[in-house]
Amino acid sequence: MNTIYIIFLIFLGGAVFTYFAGKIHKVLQDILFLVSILVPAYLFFANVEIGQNVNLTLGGISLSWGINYFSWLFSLIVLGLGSLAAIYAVGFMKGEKRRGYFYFNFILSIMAMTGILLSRDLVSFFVFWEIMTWSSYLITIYNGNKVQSIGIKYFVFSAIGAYAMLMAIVMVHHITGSFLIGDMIHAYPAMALSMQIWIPIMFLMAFGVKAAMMPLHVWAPGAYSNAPMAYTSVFSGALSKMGIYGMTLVLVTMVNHIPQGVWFREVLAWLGGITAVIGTLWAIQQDDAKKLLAYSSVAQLGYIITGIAIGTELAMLAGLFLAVMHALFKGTLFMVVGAIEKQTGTSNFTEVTGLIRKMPWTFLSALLAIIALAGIPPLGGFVGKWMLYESLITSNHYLLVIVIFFASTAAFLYCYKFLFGFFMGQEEKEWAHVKEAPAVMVLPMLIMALFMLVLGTFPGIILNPINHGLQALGYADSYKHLWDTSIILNSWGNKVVLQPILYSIAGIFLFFIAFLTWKGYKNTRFISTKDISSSGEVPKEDENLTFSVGFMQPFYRAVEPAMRRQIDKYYNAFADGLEATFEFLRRIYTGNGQTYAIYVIVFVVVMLLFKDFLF
Amino acid sequence: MDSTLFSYLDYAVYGTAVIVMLIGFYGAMVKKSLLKIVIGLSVIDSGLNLLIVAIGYYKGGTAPIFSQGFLENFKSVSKMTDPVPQALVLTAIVIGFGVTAVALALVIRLYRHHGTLNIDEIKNLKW
Amino acid sequence: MVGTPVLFIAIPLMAAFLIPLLGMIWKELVRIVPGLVLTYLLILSINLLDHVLAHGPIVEVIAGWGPPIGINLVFSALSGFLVVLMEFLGLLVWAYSYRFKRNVDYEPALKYFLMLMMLITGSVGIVLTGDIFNMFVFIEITSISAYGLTAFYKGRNSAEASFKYVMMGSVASTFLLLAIMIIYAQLGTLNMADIANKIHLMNPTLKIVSYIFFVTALGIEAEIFPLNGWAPDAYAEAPGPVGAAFAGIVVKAAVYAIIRYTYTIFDLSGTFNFLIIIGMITLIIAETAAIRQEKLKRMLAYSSIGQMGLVMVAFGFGTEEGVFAALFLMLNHAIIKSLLFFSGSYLTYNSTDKKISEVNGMSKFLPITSLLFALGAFAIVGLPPFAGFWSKLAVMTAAADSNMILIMALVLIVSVVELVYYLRVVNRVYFYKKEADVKPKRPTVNALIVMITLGAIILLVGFYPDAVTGLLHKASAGLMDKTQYIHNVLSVR
Amino acid sequence: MKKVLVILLLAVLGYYTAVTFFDIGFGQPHFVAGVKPVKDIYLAKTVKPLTVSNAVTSIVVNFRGFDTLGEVTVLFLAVTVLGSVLYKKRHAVGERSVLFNASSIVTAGSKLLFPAIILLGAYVFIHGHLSPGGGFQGGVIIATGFLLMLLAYENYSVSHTALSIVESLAGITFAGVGLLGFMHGGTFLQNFLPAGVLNNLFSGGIIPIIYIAVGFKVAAELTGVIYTVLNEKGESNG
Amino acid sequence: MEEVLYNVLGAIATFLVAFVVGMTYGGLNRKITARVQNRKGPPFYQNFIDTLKLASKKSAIHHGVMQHFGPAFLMVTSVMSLLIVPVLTHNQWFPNLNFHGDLIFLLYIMVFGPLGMALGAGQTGNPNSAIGITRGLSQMVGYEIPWVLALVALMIQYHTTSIVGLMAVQAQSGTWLMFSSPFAFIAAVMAMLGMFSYSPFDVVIAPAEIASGPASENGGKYLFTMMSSGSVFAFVKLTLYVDLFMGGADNIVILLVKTFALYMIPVLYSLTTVRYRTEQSIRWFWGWPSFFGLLAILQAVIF
Repeated sequence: MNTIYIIFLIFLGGAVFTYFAGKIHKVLQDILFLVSILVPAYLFFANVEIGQNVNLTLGGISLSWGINYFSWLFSLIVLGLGSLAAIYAVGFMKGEKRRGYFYFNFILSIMAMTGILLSRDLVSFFVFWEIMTWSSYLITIYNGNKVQSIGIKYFVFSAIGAYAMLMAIVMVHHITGSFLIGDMIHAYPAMALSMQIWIPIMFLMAFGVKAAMMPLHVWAPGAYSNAPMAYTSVFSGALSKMGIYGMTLVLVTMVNHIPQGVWFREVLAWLGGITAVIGTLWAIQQDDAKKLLAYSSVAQLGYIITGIAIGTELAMLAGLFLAVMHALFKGTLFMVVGAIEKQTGTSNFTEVTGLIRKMPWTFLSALLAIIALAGIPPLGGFVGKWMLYESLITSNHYLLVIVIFFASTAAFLYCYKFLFGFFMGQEEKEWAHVKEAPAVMVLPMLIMALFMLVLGTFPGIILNPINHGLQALGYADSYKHLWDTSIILNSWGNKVVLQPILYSIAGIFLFFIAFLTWKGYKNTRFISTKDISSSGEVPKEDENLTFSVGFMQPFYRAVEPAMRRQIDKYYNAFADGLEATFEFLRRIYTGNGQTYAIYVIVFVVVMLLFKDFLF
Repeated sequence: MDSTLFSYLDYAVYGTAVIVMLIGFYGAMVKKSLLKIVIGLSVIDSGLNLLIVAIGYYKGGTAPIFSQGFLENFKSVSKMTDPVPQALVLTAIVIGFGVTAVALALVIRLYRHHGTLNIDEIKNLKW
Repeated sequence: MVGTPVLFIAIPLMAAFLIPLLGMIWKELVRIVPGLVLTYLLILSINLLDHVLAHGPIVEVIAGWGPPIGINLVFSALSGFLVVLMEFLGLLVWAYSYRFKRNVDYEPALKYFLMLMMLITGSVGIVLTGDIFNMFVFIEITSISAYGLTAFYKGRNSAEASFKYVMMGSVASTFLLLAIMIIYAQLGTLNMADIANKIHLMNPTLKIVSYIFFVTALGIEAEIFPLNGWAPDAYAEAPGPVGAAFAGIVVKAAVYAIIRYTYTIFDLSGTFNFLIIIGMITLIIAETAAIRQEKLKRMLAYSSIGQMGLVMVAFGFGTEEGVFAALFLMLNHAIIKSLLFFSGSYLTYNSTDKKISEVNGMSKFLPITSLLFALGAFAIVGLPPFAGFWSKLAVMTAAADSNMILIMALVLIVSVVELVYYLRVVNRVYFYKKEADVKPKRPTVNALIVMITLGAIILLVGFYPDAVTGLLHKASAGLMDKTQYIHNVLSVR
Repeated sequence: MKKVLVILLLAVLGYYTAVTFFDIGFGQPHFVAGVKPVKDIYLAKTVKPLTVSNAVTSIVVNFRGFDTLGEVTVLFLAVTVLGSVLYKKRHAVGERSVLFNASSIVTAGSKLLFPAIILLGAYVFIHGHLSPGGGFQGGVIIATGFLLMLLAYENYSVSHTALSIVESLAGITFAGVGLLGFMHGGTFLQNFLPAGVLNNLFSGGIIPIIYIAVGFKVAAELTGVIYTVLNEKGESNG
Repeated sequence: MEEVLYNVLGAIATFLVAFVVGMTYGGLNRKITARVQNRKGPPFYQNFIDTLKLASKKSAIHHGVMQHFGPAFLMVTSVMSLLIVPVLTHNQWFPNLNFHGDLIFLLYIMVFGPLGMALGAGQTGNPNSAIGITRGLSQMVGYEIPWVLALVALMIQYHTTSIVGLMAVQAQSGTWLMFSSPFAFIAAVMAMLGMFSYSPFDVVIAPAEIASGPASENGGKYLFTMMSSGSVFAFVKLTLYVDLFMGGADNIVILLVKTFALYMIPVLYSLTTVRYRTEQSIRWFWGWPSFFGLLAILQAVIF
C-alpha cells in the first residue's frame, strides 16, 4: 500500500482510537495521540517522494493525491508545527476535561491540512478543506464559552467561503469536465472572460476567509482566542496558512494569466495592508492575551497576503518566508499564553503580572518570539519584513509601504504590552505559587524559539525550500538571480554582508553583558519589586502597583475615531436584520388550518392564472 | 328533446357539480366551526363525485349492466354509459367516508382538548 | 425470482387484517409480526432490486389483465431503490418504536403498528403502481395512516396538527381526483404508460390544468411551499419515529409521484423550470422559518421541507445528472433526517414542549445519542466526509452543468442558514448547562441499535459513495428514458 | 375581507374547473380522436371471459380489484385510526355517552325492521355482480340496520371483538383470494374459478366471493365506526 | 587582520566622539533653555559631571535580570546605529558598516533599544516606568509615520535604500536633499521633534508627573549607561539627518556646525511650546508632518 494511504489511515484510525482510549487509560490516550501525529509526520517526510501521485476513484470522481515542492513547503509548517503542538498539547491537556474530543479533532485537523496539501484534485481538496473547517470549529468551541456567537460566526464565514469555492469547483468541472487541479490550470487561459474573473474571486473568497483577510476576518479574533491554546498555535500558525497556500495557487496559476489579474493583485495587496492595520490597532486595545494574539495573527496574515498578492519573486519569497516565520512565532506565543493560562488560570493582562522569575523559560521563548514578531533584526522576522518592504518599493507600491510600516511600528505597542503584561511589573503574592510549565510544554516553545534564532541568521535554510516551491509554480530560480539583484539580499548565499553586522551586534551585546550585566548582576542583590524607591514611599506587600488597566490608552485615544466603525457591527446588524426578516417570513405559517387550505387554493389559482406563462 | 335546451342542461350538470364543490370549499375555508368545516369537506366530496359520475354519462345510454333485456335489444356496448367513472366514484366515496370519519373523530378530540369548536382558537401550533 | 412486486402490497395487507386476530392469541405478536413482515419485504426488495439491476425492470400485472386494462406494478431500478429505502427505514422505525411503545397499552400499540405498516405499504404502493387511480388509493391509504399516527399521542396538540393535515389532505384528494378525471375524460385510460403514450393527443389546456391539479394534490404530501402548512405541526406532534417515517418515507413517495408525472407522463414544456421555482421558494421559506424555531421537531420539520425543496430543484434541472443528484439527496435525506428525528426525540424525551432549549447539556446524559445527533446534523448540512456531502456535490455539479449559477448561489446561501440552526442545536447539546427540570431518558437498546445503524450508513456512504452511486445512476437513467418505460409496460400482456 | 378573498379565489377556481369540464363536454363522446378507451375493453371483456352482468362490479372487483383492496384497506384504516384517536384507557370506558329518547314505536319498529334490513344488505352484496349494488352498498345497508338498533336501544351493544374478527376474516378472505389467484395464475387477484353462465348467481368466478367479503367487511367497519363514536365520552382528557 | 584592528579602533574613536559631542549638546541644551528662561543654568559640561558621578556609583540592588539587560539593549542599539550611520565621509578613523538597504535596517534597529529598555524598566515594577513606556511607544508610532514617509520618498526618488547611496546622490548633483526634496526634509524634521522627546513631546519622561518615566527605578551604573547611550543616540540621529539631507560632512567641524544647527530646531521649538498629551502629540504628527510626507511622496512619484 502506498505511504500516502498509510498516512491517512494512521491519522483516521489514530483519531478514533485516541478518542476511545480515554475510556481505558489517560496515558494510553496521550501515547496514542502522539503516535498518530508523529508517525504520519515521520512517514511523510521520510517516505513520500515529491512528484509521486496516487489515484483512486470515489463516487465516480477520480481523485488524485500527490505532493510537489510547493506543498511540501507548507507541509513543513503543518506537520512540523503540528508535531510540536501535539507534544505541547499532551502537557496542556493534562487534567483537562474532554481530552478525547480535543485529541480527536486535533488529529483530524492535522490530517485535513495534510490532505489539502496532498490533494491534486478539487474534490478531495474541498473535502479536506471542510474537514479542516469543522474539526477546527469543534476545537474552537471546546471550552464551551460563547459557542453560539464565536463558534457559529467562524463556521458561517468558513461555510460562505467554502461554498464559494464549491461553486467555483463545479463551474470548473462544468467547463473542463474534470476535477483535477492540473486540468483546471490548463484550461483556465481558454475560458470565457466572466469565468476567468469569477472563478478566482470565488476561490479567493474561500481562502480569504481562512487567511482572515480584511472584510472576512471578523471570525478570527474570537475563534483564535476561544480555542484551547494548544490548538490555537496550530490554528493560527498552520491552518491559516492553508488560506495562503490556496491564495498563492490561485494567484499564480490563474490570475497571472489574464490581463485583469493586476487588479486582483492590487485589491488583494491593499486588503492585506488594511488587514494588517486593523488587526494591529485592535490588538493594541485588547486586555486578554489570547485576543491580543488573535488580532495580531490577523495583522500578520495581512502582511503575508500583501506579499503574496504583490507577486514578484521577491514578494513571494517575502510572503512565504513570513508565513513560515509567522507559524513559528505565533505558534510559540500561543503556546506561551497556554502555559501561562495553565499555570495561573487566566490569560488576562490585568490579572497576571510579574511572572518573569517564575517562568523564565517561557519568558525566554516569549521574548524571542516577540522580537521575531516585531521584526527586530537578529531574529528571522526581520528578514521577511525587509524583503517585503524591498519588494513593495521595487514594485512601486509606495503608499502600501507606509501602511505596512505603520502597522508594524504600531505592532511594537502590543508586543510590549504582551511582555509587560505577563512577565513584568510587580510580583504579586497572588501569583507567588506559580511554577514553570512542565517540560513537555516548554520544550516545543524553546525548540521553535531556537528555530527563529537560527532563521534570523541563516534564512537560507527556509528560503531554499521556498525557492524550490516557487520554481514548482513556474517562477524562475531565484537563488542567484534574485538574491543577487535584490538590493537587500545582495550576495546572500554563503558570503553574507549582513552576517558581520549580526556578529558585531552579538559582539557588542556580549561586551555589554560582560561589562554591565554580568558584573552588575554579581555585585548586586535581588530585591522584590515591592521595594521600589523612587515613588517616595515603599508600598506595602498587599498593595498592587502594577499598571495594567488601560495599558495603551494614550495611543488608543489617538486612533479612537478610526475604530468606532467596526466591520463586525455591520455583519451583526446584517445578521440581525436577516433574522428579523425570517421571523416575519415564518408568520406565513399562521397555525390556522383554514388559512393553509386557502393557501392551497391560492396556489392553484395562481398557477391557473399564470398557466400560459409557466407552461 | 330540443338540442339547445339539452346543451344548457350540459352546463347545468357540470355547473351544479362545480358549484356544490365551491360551496364546500367556501364552507371549509370560511366557517369557524370545526363541524362546519368537516361538513364543507364532505360537500366538496359530493360535488366532486357528482362531477365524476357526470363524465361517464352518454346521451341515451343505458346502465352498464348486461341484463337479459340489454343483450337482446342493443347488442352494442357503445350504447352503455361509461362504467369506469362509476367504479372510481365508488372508491372515492368510500375514501371520502373514511376521511370524514377520521376528521370527525379528530373534532371530538379537539373539542375535548380545547373545549371549543372555533378553529380560530385552536392555534397552539404555529410559526 | 423469490417473489413479485405485488407481495409488497399483499403481504402487509394480509398481515394487517391478521394482526387483530393474532393479538387475541398473544399480545406480543402485535409488535412482532409487523417487524417480521417488514424484514421479509426488505429482503425481498433487495433481492428484486438485485434482479432488476441485472435484467431490467419487472412489470407485474394484477388480475391477469395486461396494461392498459388492468393495474400494473412496475419495479424498476428507480422504484426498486425507493422501495428498498422505504422498507429499510420502515424496519428501522419499527425497531425503534418496538420498545418505545412498551409503556403504551395493548390497544394503541396494535393500532400504532397497524398504521405504521399501512403507512409504509401505502408509500411503497405509490412508488410501485403504474396506474394513476391506484396511486390515488395508495395516497389515501398513506394519508389516513398519517392522520392517525399524527394524532396518536393524547394530551398534546396532536389532534390539532392532525386536523390541519386532514383538511389539506381532503383538498388534495379533491384535486387529485379532478386531475385524474380530466385525463380519463380525454384519453380514456388510467394507465401511466398508456397515458404517456397518448398524452400528445390531449387538448393542451386540459393537459396543463390537469398537471396543475396533480402538482397541487401531490405537492401537499411533498411539502411544496404554500401547501405545506400541515407539515411542521404534524412532524412536531407525531411520535418521534413517525416524524422519521414522514420525512423518510411518505414525502419521498409523494416526490416520486410528482417526478413520475413530470418526467414520464406529461410532456409539457415549462415543467422543469416550474419545479425549480417552487423548489427554490420552498427551500428558502422553509430554511428561513427553521432558523427561528424554538421547538426541536418543528425545526427538523422545516429543515425536512427545505430539503424536499432542494430535491425539487435538483429534479428541475431535467438532466440525468440532476436526477441522480436528486435521488442521492433523497437517499441521504431519508437516512439522515431519520437519524435526526430518532435521536432528537430522545434528546427531548420527557419534555412536553420539545423546546430546543431543553436539549441543553444532554451530551452528559445521553452521550451516544448526542453524538449521533451531531453526526446527523453535520451530515445533513453537507459536511464531508459524511453522506450529505456527496449529494450536495452532485447537486452543485448538476446545477453547474445546467448553467444554473444563480440557483446554485441561492442554494448555497440557504445552506449557510441551515448550517447555522443545526449548529446552534448541536452546540446546545454539548456546551450548555442542562436545565434543572429536564429529565433525560436513556434510549432503549433497540433504539440505540437503530441509530447506530443509521450513523454507520452515513459514514459508509460518506467514505465510500460508490456503494450507492451505481444504483442511483441506473435509477436516474431509467427515469430519463421515457420511451423505454412505456415500452416496458405496454409490451406486457 | 377573508370572505371576499375566498370568494374571489373560488370564483377563479370554479371558472377554470367549469371551463375545463365544459371543454370536455357532457353526454357525448369526449375521448380524443384516435384513442381507444379502456372502457370498451372493459365492457367487452365483462361479458366474454368474466361473464358478469354488472360492468361496474367487474371493474371494481376484477379489472381494478386492486383499487378495491386498497379501498377496503382505507376503511379498515379509518376504523383503526378512529379507535386510536378516540382510544380511552380501560377504566375510562363506561356506558354509552350518546343516548336518544326512543319511543316505543321506534323500538318495536326497529326490532321488526332490523332483520329485513340485514337481509336486504345481504341480498345487495350477494347480487353485486348481477344487478346494481355490491359489497359496499350492501355493507352500508347492514350498518344502517345496526345504526337503527343503536338509536333505538340505549343498552344495545355490539361486541368489539366480534366486529374485529369479522372484519379481519373478511379482509383475509379478500387478500387470501387474491393470493390464491396469484398462486394459481401467476397474477394477484386472478380468477381461478369457473366463470359460470351470465346472469346466474354463480357466475363471475371469484367476484361474488370477494364482494361478499367486502360486504361483511364494510358492514363490520361501519358498525364499528358508529359504535366507537357513540361510546365517546364528553369528558376532557380521556 | 590589520584592517579589522583599524576598524575596531575606529569604532571606539567614533564612539568617543559621539559620546563627547552628544553630552556637550545635552549640556548646551540645558544652558540655552535656562538662558531663555532667564535663569543662569548649569555649565555646559554639567552632563559630564553627572555621568561621572553616576558611573562611579555602585549599585547594590536589582529587580531582576531584565533590569540589567535593559540599559545594555539601549547601548547596543546606540552603538549599532552609530556604526551604520556614516559619520564623516572619506575618513578611515570613522568607519561604518553601512550596506545597501541599511535605512530599513536602521528604522528597525532604532526601536530595538527602546523596547529593550522598556523591558528592563518593566521588570522594576515601578508603575511610573510602565506609564512612561506606554506613552513613549505610542508617541513613537506617531512620529514614525512622517519619518517613514520622508524616508520612503527619498528611496523612491533616488532609487536607493542606502544612506551612502543618498549621500552619493547629493555629492553627484551638488544639491542637498533638503533643497531637492524639501517636503521630505520638512516631514523628517518635524518627526525629529518627536524623536528628541523635548517639549512639547516630553510627556514620556514628564519629570514632574511620573518621575522621569522609564528611568525612574534606575540609578548608578544603569542610569549612566542610559544617559551615555542617549547622548550617543542623539549624535547618531543628528548625523543621520546631516547625511540624508545636508550632504554629509567631510570633516568634524562641518559636522559639528551642521548637527548643531539641526539640533537647535528641537531645542528652540521646545522653548516655545507647552507639553502635549500623548494623543495630542500623536495627532499632531499625523497632521501636518504626515501631510508633508505625503507631499514628498507625491513629489518623488511625479518627478
